[in-house]
Amino acid sequence: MNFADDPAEAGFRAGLRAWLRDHLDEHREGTGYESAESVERTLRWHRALAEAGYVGLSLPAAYGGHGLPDVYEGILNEELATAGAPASPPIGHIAHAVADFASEELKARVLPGLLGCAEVWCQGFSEPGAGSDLAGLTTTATADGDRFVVNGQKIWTSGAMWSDRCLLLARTEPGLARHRGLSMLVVDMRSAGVDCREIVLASGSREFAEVFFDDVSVPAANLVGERGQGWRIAMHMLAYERGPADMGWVGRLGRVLAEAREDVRTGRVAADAGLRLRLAEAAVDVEVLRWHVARSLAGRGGGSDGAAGSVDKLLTTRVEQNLYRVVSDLAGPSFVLGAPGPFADYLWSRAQSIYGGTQQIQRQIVAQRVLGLPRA
Amino acid sequence: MNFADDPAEAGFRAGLRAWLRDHLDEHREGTGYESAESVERTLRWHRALAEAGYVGLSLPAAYGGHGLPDVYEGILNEELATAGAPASPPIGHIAHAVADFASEELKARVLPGLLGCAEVWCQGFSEPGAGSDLAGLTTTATADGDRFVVNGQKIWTSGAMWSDRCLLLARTEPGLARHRGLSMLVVDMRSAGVDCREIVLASGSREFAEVFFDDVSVPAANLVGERGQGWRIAMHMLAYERGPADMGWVGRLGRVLAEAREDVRTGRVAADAGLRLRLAEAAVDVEVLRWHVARSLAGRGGGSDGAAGSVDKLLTTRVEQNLYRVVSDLAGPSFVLGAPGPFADYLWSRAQSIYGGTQQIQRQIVAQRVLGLPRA
Amino acid sequence: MEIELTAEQRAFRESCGKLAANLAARWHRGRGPHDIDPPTPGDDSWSRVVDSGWLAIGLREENGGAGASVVDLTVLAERLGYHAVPAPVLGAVIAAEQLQTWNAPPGLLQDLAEGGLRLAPALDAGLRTLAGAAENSLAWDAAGAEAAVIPATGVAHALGDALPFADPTRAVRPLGAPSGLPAITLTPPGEQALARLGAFTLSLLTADLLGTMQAALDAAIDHARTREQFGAPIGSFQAVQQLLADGHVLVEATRSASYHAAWAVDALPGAEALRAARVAKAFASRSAVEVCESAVQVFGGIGMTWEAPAHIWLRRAHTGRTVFGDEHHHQGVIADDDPHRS
Amino acid sequence: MEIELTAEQRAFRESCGKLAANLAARWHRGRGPHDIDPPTPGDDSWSRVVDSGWLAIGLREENGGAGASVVDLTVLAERLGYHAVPAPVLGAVIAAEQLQTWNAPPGLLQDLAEGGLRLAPALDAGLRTLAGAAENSLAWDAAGAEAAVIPATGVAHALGDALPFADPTRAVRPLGAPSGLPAITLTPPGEQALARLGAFTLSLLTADLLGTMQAALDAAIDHARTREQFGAPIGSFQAVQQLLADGHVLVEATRSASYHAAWAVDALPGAEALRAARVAKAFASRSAVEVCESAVQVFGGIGMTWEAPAHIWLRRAHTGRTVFGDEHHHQGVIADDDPHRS
Repeated sequence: MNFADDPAEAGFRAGLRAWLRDHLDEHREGTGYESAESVERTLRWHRALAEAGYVGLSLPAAYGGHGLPDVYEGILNEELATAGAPASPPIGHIAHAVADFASEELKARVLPGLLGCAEVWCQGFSEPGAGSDLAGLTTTATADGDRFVVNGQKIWTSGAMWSDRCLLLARTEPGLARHRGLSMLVVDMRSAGVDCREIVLASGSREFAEVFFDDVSVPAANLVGERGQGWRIAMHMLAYERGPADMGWVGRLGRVLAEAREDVRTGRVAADAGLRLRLAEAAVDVEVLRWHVARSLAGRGGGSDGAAGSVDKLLTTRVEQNLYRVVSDLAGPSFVLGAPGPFADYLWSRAQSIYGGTQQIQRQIVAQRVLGLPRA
Repeated sequence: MNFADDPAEAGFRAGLRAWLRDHLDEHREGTGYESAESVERTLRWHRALAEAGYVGLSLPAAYGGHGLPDVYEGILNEELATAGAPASPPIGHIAHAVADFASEELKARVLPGLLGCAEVWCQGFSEPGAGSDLAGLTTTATADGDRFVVNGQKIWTSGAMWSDRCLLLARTEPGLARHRGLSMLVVDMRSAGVDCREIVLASGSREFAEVFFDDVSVPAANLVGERGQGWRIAMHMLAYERGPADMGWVGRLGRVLAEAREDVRTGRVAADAGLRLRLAEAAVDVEVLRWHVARSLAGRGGGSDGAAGSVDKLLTTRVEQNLYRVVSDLAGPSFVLGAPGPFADYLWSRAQSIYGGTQQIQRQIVAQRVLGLPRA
Repeated sequence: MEIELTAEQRAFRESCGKLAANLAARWHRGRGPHDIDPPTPGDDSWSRVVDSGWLAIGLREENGGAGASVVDLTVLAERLGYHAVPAPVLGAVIAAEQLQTWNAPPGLLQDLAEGGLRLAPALDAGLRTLAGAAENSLAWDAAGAEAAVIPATGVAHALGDALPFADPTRAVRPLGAPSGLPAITLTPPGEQALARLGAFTLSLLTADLLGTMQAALDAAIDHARTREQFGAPIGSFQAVQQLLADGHVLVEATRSASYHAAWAVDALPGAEALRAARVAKAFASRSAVEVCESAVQVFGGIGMTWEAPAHIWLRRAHTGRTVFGDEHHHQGVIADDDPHRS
Repeated sequence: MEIELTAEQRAFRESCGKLAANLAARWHRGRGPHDIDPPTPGDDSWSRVVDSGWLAIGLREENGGAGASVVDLTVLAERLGYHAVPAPVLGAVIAAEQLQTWNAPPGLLQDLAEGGLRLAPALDAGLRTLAGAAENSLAWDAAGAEAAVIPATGVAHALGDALPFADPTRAVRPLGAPSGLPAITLTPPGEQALARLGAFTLSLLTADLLGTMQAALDAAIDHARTREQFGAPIGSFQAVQQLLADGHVLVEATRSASYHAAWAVDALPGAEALRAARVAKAFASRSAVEVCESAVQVFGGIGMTWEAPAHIWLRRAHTGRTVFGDEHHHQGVIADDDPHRS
């Protein structure tokens, strides 16, 4: 049992901290998706990270990665969040899908651009009629000689407006039911027939879009893995989507908590005894979450099953939503009055029990796949 | 809109208070089901109430009742609880089943003993295999000339060990599925083939029993209503089981709350600011529950549908379980150390989300019958 | 006991609902936070409000009102909340009630009742109570208002631009210099009358929250009936049913508390009415947020978008919770009501 | 980072589980509260405990122990909790660790390690911390113990009859007059060593709670798989699945916290380890009660009866939560760690 870094991990962490000390100031303006300028800042940050060797940590070196265990991705995300730096590019799961399933030709063609952050990628999974029920998606990619013709609509596509490529999950085998008929394709977002429509969130965020595909032609060589293998690849990606990102999330919550405690400590915010106790309760939650996420991450070799990820997601959501309840009560009237940041953060905390599969679905996954309870 | 008593209600309440002032002392030892003596005390209390005209308030005068609206039953239960008196006999719903469905002959034969508390009745509904799913019960009452022959087993039968009669829900029509095949019978508990086995609760309570029926002969004249009408009568009873009793429950919670506040006020119990705020939160809950139950009770003519009762039950459970959480934290170590009363009360609060239909089933009833959500 | 709306109150509820829906439909919340209509009603909308008598009914007859009960007023407030009406009706009604309590001249109150003079109530900087002085105080529900009066001085203050506020249906504006209005001669009310004013205000806010949560729940139920996932309406899944059933329980309990508080303002001494109103406002504040959060959850991803109405209810629940004190504030007062040693 | 049990620890866990199950099976909780076996182990059970080395492993080698890690000890404590073992192993281990921390003579510690001398730890009257004086103090997990030592005086006190306690698997007994044992010469430890002792104690209690909640959850899952209502196992209903899934989340999070706290006792300075242990004990205290309550809910009516084991877990969760401080106590300390102005 060892919750501390081993020497190699400690060295990596120290190097990263030094790099942040030297370079973070150049990116103080932060990142975002509200405007062309903020997107440009985001890309500049991603490229700086890639250049410094902090992108694709857990990807094989042969494709531009660094061949390190997942825990390094976790350390990266935790340190960035703790330092208040912008997040790392969320491409680990996409890169793993391509690296672990695509042909050598496709890998050689697209991975350098992805891992070097020269190209921006998005992920086209959810559809208006297929949210929690992803296997019910209806976007089709019809085989037609040496190409597929894509028709349909995706939603909640993060960064779609600014993306060069999309990893698309679509129905290629109309004869096969639900998840058996799906395949994964790399689609050039500049192709004719691709159209994006911005989604503005209640919080004001403009990161998401709907993407419409109208007879979009995709070379057959852009198929990732085999036809009908889409669901398996998507599940494989889930394992890479959570763990390391969770460490970043914990870092972020830790920062929110530390700021709140500092506000109370300095008297910047008036907190009665009841609030101070609730803040201590939230502090307990966040610390437990940290050790739990570390255990999840350290305990898995390469990848883990998605159901364990559902446990972590449920815990994270519970901890986060409780934390924001306390933080908003601490803020008092300035939670609703004045700068909209606190309320937007709170709205985002409410989205955590929805995005990536609702809390209800996550609990069902845990009950059926981990606890072995029978299906209805 | 008038939350206050009208003159007749106020007069009834004043008379009851005066009666309690004069008679409560004779019953200070309280009631119970732990021993023959405590049962004797319970019966003495019930008979004193009946003699004073406080039993069967909402039953027709023709059968020994008092022909008053339900709200009077509520006032009775509230005043008893507030005064710290033992509860009234829980027979209103049984009496209504008999009064509203039985033949004149059966009513004349059994109602005076029931309403005069000369005879003790119990209710035989739940079975080991049919708790939340009451319609799945398997106890049979097979028609055989001018009698039924009962075989099967009931559970959670309150007071069964001390009862003279049982209102039994049993399957009389083996050809008909689930709730369509049930009928209601009055069974003499002294009959040959009736056997009781005490159930000891985790809280130490010995009120409940399992009841075994082995070829028990019941006269056909003891059928309440018609064959196959059992489910309808049971649902009719539900309406009388909750409302007025809820007022008693609110009174009891109000007393628990008042004692806790007095403990804090006098410093008998040390409460930090956090606990005092949680106690105030519980006080808000209990007051809202009181007005809600009053509204439910005043708003219905004679009887209400069971689904509205589920709303009240869910609210009561929520309020009660939160109150006991606070009260147990206030008690500190004496919650687990010393006299077992506080822990037993807490265990009882946990039973509230189970007895009479689990919280999960109550929510489903509300969702489907009140909100009109589709069945799975 | 007689705990339900009368036939007249039910009819009034229906007519209020019609106009409230109409007012809400004339307002557009835009395509995002960068593109919001201000909550200020157009002239046409405002004259409909005035013609409906909403601003007058609560005032006493000698002040140009109809002397309606507070229960009647909460019937109106509930419908305003249900339709998330942006017109500042509650603000105007509360400002008028405050001035009536401070014994303002009938002529002024008639002006308010007729909508000729548009005032908003002034609250302290924490939006918790009616302000005792102009400094740092804020006018709430002040879209289109000309001024806010500080009763202690009788001075009407001009109002600054609306501050950023989580709820786009209501404007909060800082008090500025004295406006051009002449100072008003007021007489301080007694303690019980002040308590009654507090109870009045909290009862209206409670009813607004009740309407808000009912609207969110109704919409979530509709969505659950029609939205399909896994080949069935999501409302047929037990997990969704459990959430919505709990929401319904909270709505009905809040309704009971709201009726009781409103009845108490007219039926009980001021201090008792204020206590009843604190209980109701505390319960409604926590319940409205919980129910609106559940509604957002049932809506799923779509509920997080600006174009879905779910966030408007959630915003109104949060701001209605904060204004005139949230549950922690009122529960704190209730806790302090018991003298204690520890 | 390397956050899992080693192969040796997993093997130790299995052997602990076997003996714990055996010990639990030898105890009968009776047919009701009027009819309970005392938790005192019979001679045969106690010699099995002694032979297993459970009382010795945690002590340093010079004191007759095996110098096992605290992680090893929590592996044991988790299994004791899982099987709700009534034998007072934790009490004996904590009493020995306290005396070792106070630099008791090796001979005495060897006696404890070999089970010849049976001591229990003395706590204050609120069962929150190790007692500083004999007055009003209580020995916990003291079934069959001869005495409890107050380190500040070195005096071993005789123990009175067990007090009524919600948990029938553990005895709480008041300290009485000095027992016949000779006074022990002790040297007060430094601050860090005292903090480490606190962390040690809380880590063991956390692991006991972890085992308790895991046992309740496992039993509820089994019940949900087999109990049928409405023609299907109740575990196939989404509402039941949601409850159990949340329970599993809390169990796994508690396990992570428990591992971390136990690791910290040996790896971090005392004050840091104590903080980690407070976090773990606070989280385990609330989570154990929540999970055991959910388990009772899933068991339904049967879970409320004395004959079902559900209430034993719920009782052990509540008493384990209280002993050495519940979540409110530890969160209060954590809140006070931040100096503050308000």
